[in-house]
Amino acid sequence: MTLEALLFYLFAAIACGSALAVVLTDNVVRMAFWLVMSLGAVASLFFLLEADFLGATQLLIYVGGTVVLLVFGVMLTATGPYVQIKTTPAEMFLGAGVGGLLLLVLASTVMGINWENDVAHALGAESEAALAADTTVDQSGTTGRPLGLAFVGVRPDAVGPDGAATRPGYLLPFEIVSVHLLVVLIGAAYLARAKRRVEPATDLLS
Amino acid sequence: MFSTLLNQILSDSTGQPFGSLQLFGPELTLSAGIVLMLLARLCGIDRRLPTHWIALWMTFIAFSLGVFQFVEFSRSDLGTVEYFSGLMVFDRFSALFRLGLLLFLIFTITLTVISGIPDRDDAPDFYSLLMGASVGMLLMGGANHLLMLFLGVEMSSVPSYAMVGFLKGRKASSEAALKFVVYGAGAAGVMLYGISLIAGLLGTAEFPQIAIQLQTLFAGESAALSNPAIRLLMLGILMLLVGFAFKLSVVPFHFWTPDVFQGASAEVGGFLSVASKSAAFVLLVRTVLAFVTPASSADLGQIYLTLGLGIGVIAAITATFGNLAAYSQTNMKRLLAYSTIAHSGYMLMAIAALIVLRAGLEPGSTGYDDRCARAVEGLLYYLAVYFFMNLGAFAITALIRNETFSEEIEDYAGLGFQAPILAIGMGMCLFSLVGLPPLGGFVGKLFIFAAVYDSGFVHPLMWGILAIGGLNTVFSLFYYIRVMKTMYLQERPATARALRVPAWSYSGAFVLILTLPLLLPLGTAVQLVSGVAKRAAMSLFAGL
Amino acid sequence: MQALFAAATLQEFLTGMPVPGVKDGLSPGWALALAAGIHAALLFSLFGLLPLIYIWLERKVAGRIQDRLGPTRVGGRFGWLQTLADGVKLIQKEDLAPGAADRWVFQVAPYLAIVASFAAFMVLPFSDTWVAVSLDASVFVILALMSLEVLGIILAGYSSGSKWALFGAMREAAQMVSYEIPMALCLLVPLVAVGTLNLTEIGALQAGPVSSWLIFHDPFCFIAFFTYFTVATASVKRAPFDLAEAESELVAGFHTEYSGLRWSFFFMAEYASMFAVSAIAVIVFLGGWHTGLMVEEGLSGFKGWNPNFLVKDFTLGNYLLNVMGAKVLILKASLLVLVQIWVRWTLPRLRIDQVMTTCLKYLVPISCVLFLGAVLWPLLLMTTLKRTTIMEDMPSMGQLSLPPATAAVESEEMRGVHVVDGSKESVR
Amino acid sequence: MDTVGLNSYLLVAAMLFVCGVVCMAVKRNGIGILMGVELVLNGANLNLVAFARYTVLGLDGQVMALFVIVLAAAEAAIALAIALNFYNNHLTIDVDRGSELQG
Repeated sequence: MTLEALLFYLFAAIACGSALAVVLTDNVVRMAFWLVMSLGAVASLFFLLEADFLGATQLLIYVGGTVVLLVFGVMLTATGPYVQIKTTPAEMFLGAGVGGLLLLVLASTVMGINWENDVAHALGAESEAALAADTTVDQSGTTGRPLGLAFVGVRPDAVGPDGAATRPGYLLPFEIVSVHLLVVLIGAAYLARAKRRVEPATDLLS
Repeated sequence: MFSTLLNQILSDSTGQPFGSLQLFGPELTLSAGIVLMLLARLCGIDRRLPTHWIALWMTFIAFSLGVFQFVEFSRSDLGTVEYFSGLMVFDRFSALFRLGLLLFLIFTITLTVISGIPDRDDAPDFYSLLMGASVGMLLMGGANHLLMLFLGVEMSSVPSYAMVGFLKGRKASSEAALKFVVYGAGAAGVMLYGISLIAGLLGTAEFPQIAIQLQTLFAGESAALSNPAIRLLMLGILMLLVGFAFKLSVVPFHFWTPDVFQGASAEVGGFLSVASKSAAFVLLVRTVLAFVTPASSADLGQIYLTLGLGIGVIAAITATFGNLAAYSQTNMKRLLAYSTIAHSGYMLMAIAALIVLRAGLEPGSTGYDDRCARAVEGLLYYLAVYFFMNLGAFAITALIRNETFSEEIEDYAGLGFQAPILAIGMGMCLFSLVGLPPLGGFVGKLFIFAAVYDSGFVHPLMWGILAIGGLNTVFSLFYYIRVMKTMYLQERPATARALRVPAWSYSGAFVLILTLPLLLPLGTAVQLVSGVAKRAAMSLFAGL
Repeated sequence: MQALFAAATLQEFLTGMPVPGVKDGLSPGWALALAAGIHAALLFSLFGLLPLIYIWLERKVAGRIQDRLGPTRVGGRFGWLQTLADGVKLIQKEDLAPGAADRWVFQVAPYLAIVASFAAFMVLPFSDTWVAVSLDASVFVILALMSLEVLGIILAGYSSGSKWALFGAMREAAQMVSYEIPMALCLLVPLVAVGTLNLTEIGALQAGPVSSWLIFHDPFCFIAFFTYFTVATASVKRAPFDLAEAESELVAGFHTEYSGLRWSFFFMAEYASMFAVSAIAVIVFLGGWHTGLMVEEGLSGFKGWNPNFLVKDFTLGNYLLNVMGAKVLILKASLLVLVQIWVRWTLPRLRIDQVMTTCLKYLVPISCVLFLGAVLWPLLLMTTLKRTTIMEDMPSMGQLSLPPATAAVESEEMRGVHVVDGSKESVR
Repeated sequence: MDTVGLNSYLLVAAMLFVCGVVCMAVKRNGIGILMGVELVLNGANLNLVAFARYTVLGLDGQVMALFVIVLAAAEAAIALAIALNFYNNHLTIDVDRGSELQG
């Protein structure tokens, strides 16, 4: 067993086990803890998948930001000492059954595909466009720069034979998502702040 | 490298007369409007100049830009233009949708000004959310990439969550918002998982590439369900459809709709009911056309046919459920919510017809393209009518609420004589929603049913769905009539608040402007509107 | 694996070492694991040692500032071993958990804090080639890792079942949301000047005289350093931003209920983080492991001295130079830590709303302006001086990649090709 | 067992997804459901990044995953604001406990 495989199994076990623990735990704070473990393990898997920038983003935004926000929410809305979510055994049983079935379907499908031979071959050999863009992320794992370039709309990693980019640049979503974040910020600030009432609005269409 | 990029963005580099930024003008104007409102509040300008003027003017500028583009584009005789390096697509279809949405935004802002739902302090927040959601919907209208699809859905839903909870002191409002955000986030998550499966399997996320990849991937092999790759594709598509079903409140993902519409103010309800639904339908059409291509293998066609029929059955169930559940409602907004579900069902029938028609084709042929175009045309026409009748119904509900402080149907007793303009307007909207002959809704239903009838030649099950759709129209008559009955045949209690909404007030004029177009189908307007819709629909099909 | 481990050099040495019971000696994978273990042990000893010294320093400085002597007994006149004695005492103490606590989270939380703090050391370069894991985006990664420490603190405060601890945790959460943004923005200002996110490269670019340190690169970097240092103080919960513990109001804040070893973990984490943020400041602004006195240039001929060592690519001269670099770095960082200690015993504590106002209302706009200025600065110089820096020998985007766009792409491609080839270089 | 391929990563992602879906289904607490959503999104992200590494999807997968992280953060912020608002009105965040709407 190679070191990479060993690390994969370690992090995969942590990710799956913690995810399961999130479902099985009744206490919200412990759920948050297990969620952190799971998301952290996923970040490690990102590092294993040679996506170091993404792994760091996952740690910074998800684990360090979103989960802190969630825990903050738990603390602000806790009525009792520790918020317990009671799940009846019947619900748990039903959830386990449906979830198990879903997992079975997904797993059997995913494991049934021979990616290297069937899909990659079919797509790689026969599709002109796919062939041109047949550059998986380079193995150095230094994806920060290509990602940054893709965000400003340049794709040096996917250049066709004629020198034109075969994959889209992501300038538009990169810019427009900032508008979205601004709007979300306005909305969240509105909902969270106390109502300031100066005077009732009486004048319409003034 | 960067200079070509700049060229692409600013002007033409591929010989096209439209640069990316130019095509993106309306969205940029709306975004600028959001920033302007923020700055206005920062500098205290909103004390002197009410925020709704900024919102209204920026939307109007965006609308003018949209009209300009539409005219220019129609004149240039171009089929489709991909912009922002293929992430977005511009054709008559998206141009028309953009016009409709911006016009709707103008109407909604006017309505909020008349009904005064965001007060002066909260107006910048409300209009920012409204315009932010609209930018997302505009993105949905032109999405040509799975990322843009998800981004558009998120950008339009997340501000909507906040808008539903906008009356934050109200218990019902905050409860509606919580339910909406929790279920909405879940549906978006499932949708994203589906997107990840599809993108990974096909190795691309661009809509035009998806068809090519599907063809190459399943060219040599059997594309029956025993092939795990097909199963994975179908799982992905189903999960994608879950996201759509949630946005469209299709059974069994409709459960949030009544609660959310009841908890939110009627203005927001109207926005969600019309704008969000139409954006989702437009996006669904694009997605369907990307996946279901006549060029796919015969096996795949068979699977798609089953999928289309399944969607048809679900559409029939949705319409029936919406109409049946509306019977027992006592709250007007809740009734309109169930009516929205029912109408989603009708419009989904057009989508089902589109899929069935496309899937029934022999690989490589384009024989049914005109009929497919007719299904899309029907959907567009229906959306145009739906715009007026549903917004009208919600607007009148809001106006009545402003006078009587109630949204219960029983409190509408005797309104017919006290506020005739509101009652007549409501009557026209409701009868149009039923689809009674002289009104716009009738023509819309006719177009959709015609498309469903066409698809019956591919598979007779569609005729059964058509029959259910027709029956539903009859069902729905009764609960809409109940509202009218309360308004006209019941005496207004002496203790009830009196209404004073004359026809020459702002409210009266607004109602008139909204409801008069519903009468237009009497004349040549049908041909005019359906002509525009037809050209827009045909621009989607390369064969025409 | 994409990350370049410093352990790779040692791995080469260890591969094939005879191990009883294994046929071909140590396999490369296990050799790497063993080498990584050795490096981790080295790093951990530093991680343990630095807080020991800083706590002693803190007590001495506090004593002097308050006109006392501080520790004087344990380990001689200056109380050198006071912290060690404290540590021995803490280990002996009973490990308590209050009855109202969520026992399991309560016990796990300190580990979360200390692991996050230690993880930051992994990507921190101590000298030119001395870094445990060399990542291309290491500035980003180190910020991410350090933000995890907060989670341990919040969980600790919440699970204690005490209102003081809960208050401390909530303050910490609120404080964290406010300082993270200006912190990242301030770090971006010098990064714009050098055009890389790799701490090793950033440090290497500042060789030469003091004037080549990034803090003197442009006026925005100069201000950014002080802004960063302010925010960094907040990020390690030091006075005047120590709202989470606020011993005069909240008993001891988030660690009120902790005792013994678990309590000491929080302190280890805090002092180690103080060093980490200071070290980042030193690397990004203050010339990293360079003395700034041109000593390295004078000794550069010494680098290849004694080349015939056991391990390939290892020379004693280089090693000694690295030791010197690491000492310079630790010394500089310790000076900054000393400033933090000095500030703590000088300034009064802010209120939580004042902290949030400072960070969100003032520091965020300030850092935004700094960032904007840093972006526009090269353009301004280009139009006036026809070059992107004031002085010729300053580090600039030019040294790494010029013109920015194409060269960045090319260097990326070169790097990609290089590693795909399979030649595994150790640390750059 | 020795080589870790795409299938292994997809399996982990599927596990995360299923855990998230079950979590959304069985928890009543608003924040608990949001945690389920985060798990689902992470499953999707892991899928995308794994595809980016092993298939022709390439960098596009990573780009999409990055956007998802950003969008998820935005969604969580709004959701939390709404949950706080709900709590202010109802003094609970049990989704089922809200009684105003008969849903």
